[in-house]
Amino acid sequence: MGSLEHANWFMRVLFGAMCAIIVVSVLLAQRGRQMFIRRIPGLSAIEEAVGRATEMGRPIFFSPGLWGISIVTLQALAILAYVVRLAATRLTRIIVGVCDPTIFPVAEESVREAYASAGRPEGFRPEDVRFVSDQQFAYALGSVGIMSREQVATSFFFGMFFAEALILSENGRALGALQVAGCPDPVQIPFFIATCDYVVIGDEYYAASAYLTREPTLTGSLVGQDIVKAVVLALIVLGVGLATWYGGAASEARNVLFKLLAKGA
Amino acid sequence: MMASAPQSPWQRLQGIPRYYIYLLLAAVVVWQILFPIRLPITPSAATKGVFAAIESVPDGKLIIISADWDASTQAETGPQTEAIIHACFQHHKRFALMSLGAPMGIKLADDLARRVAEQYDARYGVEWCNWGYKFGYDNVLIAMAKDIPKTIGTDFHGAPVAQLPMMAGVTEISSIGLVIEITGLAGISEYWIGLIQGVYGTPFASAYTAVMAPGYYPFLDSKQMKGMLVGAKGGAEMELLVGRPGLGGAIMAAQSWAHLFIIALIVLGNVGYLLASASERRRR
Amino acid sequence: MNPDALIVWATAIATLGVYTILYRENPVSRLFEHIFVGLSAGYLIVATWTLNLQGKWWNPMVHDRKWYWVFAPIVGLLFYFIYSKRYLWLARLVMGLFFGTAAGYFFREFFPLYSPQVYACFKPLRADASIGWADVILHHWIFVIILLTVMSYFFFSVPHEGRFGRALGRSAGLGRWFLMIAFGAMFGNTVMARISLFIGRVQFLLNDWLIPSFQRLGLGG
Amino acid sequence: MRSLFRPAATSAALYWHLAAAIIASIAIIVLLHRLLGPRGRRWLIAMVTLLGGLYLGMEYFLPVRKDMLWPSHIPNPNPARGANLLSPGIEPVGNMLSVIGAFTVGLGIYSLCQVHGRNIIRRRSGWQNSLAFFLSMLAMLVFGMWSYYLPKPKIESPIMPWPKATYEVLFNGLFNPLQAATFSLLAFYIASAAYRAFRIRSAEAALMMAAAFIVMLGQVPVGAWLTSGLPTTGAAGFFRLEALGDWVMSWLNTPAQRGIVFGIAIGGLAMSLRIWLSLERGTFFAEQG
Repeated sequence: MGSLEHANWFMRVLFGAMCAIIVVSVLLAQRGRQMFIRRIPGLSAIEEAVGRATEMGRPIFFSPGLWGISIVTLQALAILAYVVRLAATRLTRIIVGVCDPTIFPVAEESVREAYASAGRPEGFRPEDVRFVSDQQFAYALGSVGIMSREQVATSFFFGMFFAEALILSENGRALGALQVAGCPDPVQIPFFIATCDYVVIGDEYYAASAYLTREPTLTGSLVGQDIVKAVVLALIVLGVGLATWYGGAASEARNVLFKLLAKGA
Repeated sequence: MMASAPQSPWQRLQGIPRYYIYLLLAAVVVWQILFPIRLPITPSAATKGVFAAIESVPDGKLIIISADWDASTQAETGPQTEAIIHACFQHHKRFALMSLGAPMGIKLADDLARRVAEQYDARYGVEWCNWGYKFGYDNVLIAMAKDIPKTIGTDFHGAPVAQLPMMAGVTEISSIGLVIEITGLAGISEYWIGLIQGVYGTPFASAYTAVMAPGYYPFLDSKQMKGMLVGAKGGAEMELLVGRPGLGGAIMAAQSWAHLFIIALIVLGNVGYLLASASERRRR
Repeated sequence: MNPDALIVWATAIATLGVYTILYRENPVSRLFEHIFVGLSAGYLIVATWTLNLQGKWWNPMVHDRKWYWVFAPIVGLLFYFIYSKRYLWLARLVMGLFFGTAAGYFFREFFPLYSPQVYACFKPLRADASIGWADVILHHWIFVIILLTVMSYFFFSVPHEGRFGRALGRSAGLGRWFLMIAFGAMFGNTVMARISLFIGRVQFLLNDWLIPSFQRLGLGG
Repeated sequence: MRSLFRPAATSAALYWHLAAAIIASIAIIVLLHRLLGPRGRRWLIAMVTLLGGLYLGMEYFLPVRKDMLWPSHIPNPNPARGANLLSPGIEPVGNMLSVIGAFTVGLGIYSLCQVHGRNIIRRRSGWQNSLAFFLSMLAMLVFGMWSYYLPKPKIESPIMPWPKATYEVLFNGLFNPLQAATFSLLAFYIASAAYRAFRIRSAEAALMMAAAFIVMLGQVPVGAWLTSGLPTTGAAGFFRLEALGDWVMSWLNTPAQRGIVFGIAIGGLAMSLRIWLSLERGTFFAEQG
């Protein structure tokens, strides 16, 4: 295998092009270009799930996953902000169980902000954003405890989850909560499918904020993502074509591709 | 819904209360642990890959066994680690234990290694050593690639690693012939692959709990990983390859019956579903 | 003092205490939940000091006299301004720093993690000296078809109408089926790991706790 | 620059340096707070975000040289690896970030104490559990630190001083077993989840079930035994359950996962860009600077 300690020229160009496509698409959308997003059932369910808690007059539980400040968790917090804004206008309480100490201040801050932007800053209760534990299973058990003592009507699991996913969602199901989950890592998705009412799969997770808020910046970014995906798809088709044409073993064409993709500077 | 309506036996097959499932599962496992019915095992290609990777480490180079597991996954990772250590000693490969993600697990791995080392008369510091738990994941790996003795500092017992006989000549990542990650924690392998294997081309193999393994098949396919032990099954297969049948095999007996129990549950649920919907149709 | 006997008994009681949650959340499981959360909070403080701050911060600053490490807690303590309305922006400043580095780390991992996987998708679709037609179809064809249909499922901005759109829609539908197969496979593959965990606990309860305890009572001989 | 950040020569000098650094930092913070209006603050936050990501990204993407740090003439301290001018900082920056992040632990602990302290003061139902929380936390903290600072014994012995023994009981008798026991609950949950989820109500569910069945049987010796009548080689060998399970895992599961992962990679890239360039306006800090 090659060395990928630093990028090679091909990676620099590819990366630059990918970034440029996304940023240009964002800028176009901000200038007012209309963009289409298809229906994503798991995400459409978020409003229904909040509505259920409102009807039943019981709180919502939201878990932003196990990771600290990372891209995955920031996306989870973006979804959280949307859910809080929905819940705030309907006077529904939402409890956030946090696992990583570095994400705790960020979660608290974005929940407070979401209440403020929904026009109900007084609705924010600091004790509803709770640090539960940084230990995976203490977090799981603590969160199950919160869910059952507060008799939550709805629970959301968005972020990076590992084995605790099934502990959280199976107990939530036994409580009769309506559950919506999303995790970029495919490994826990089967268990969410078995226990939750709606599941957001793979890239739908990153499409969530665009889909929910329809903000131009985000929809633009989503369209840009699709174009980049098409570029990757084309690259794969090209690679498969070359491999088929020249044969699988150590051919010249394959070596060239290998140098470009699997060997850095 | 129709909770108060009298249920047909078919409907009842679809709604076995959880408690019964839990109790029966526990009973099956306890029965097999006490009186196991052993069954034959054949090693898979992924397991053979790990074995071959250990065999093919050049003599001058060191193997790093990153034991990132603790009591919670010991039933799977313990037998895996033990079998891997057997393989190292049998092929006279020197190895260093370390841990990036399990501060409380490294002691368990140390006990294991010590026990196995006695069987081969291997001395600590010469044939094997334990670098202990090192905090900082990616930072440790980035630093270690450039300077191993400085980054590791002291071993598990607090002695400077640079003074261990087997560490003579070990400077940076090119002194390492193979990294074996044994873990139930997702994400650590990505550090090894992203920062060590992918960057410096150091061979990498792994042993995972069965739950994690599916996520890592792509790395096996892309040859970023030489081999992989999958759960207790991988442990049992490795035990077979090193000729030391042990705990892994006994655990497989309980596994077999627990799997059969779950399969039977799924079949019952579906039979109930099919018959209930058939009788429903007839009533209409 | 030798704590071994106490450890065995504490382990057994804690394990059984947690298992009561299988019936439902109850006073016993609640007690152990709080003990667990408390212990891990205490351990978090201990570990933060012994495994991180002492070696990385205190020793360099005090023993190596690298005085500039004093800036780390000053920046870190800015997080605490989330509780102040006036100085809130300072907390956001340090959060901004972490957001930026989170993005930076993602940029760094992008190629090492993913580009070898792209390369590994380049499977030849015809037989040659090294591989026969049966294997090409069973392995490579299926691989490429699943990969492309699954990727097509994740295009969000193309309406599934019109000639191209309908074709994409069909491909996406097929992709979803393949996803379900993969999820089923992952589920099935996990069962063993989960059963293993319970086997581990049963082994402890039987071999380390119950059987020796009975023997000590002179029951098991 | 380099001379400014030299370690202090003596302990006394260290204290002066520390005091000066603290005072200077506070002065800078107060000054920034006074001088910057809402727009200036927003700009500064965006700048810090940009620089944080820029440094880490640039180090990866800039060209490297082996003999010296590209593009300077400073010799590369480790000529075996390519490096550029930014490379020597990667490790210290990582350390610095993890130390800074470690100071958030106090916030988490404060949150826990707030919730449980209130339970106890107001005698809410279940306050005894909150008391148990405090006792376990304090016990772990006190005995954890105590046994950490006890002098290490020369020879390993099962007889240990009582604070160390207490810590062992807390750690190996409660903390670890609680983790293992909670983790092992999954054995039961996976059984009931499988029973409930795998019904052939739809084509999707049926496919999921079929794949799960094959892989489950392929995993255990029982599966191998069921199809042991088939030959190990040739076309029929493909249908031996252990081979079929492997095939499902590596040729049906792998490409599907890779399809997901490529999407995730690009979605994450877009999210990173939005965060890095502070385009994600309105999500995190909408209102004030």
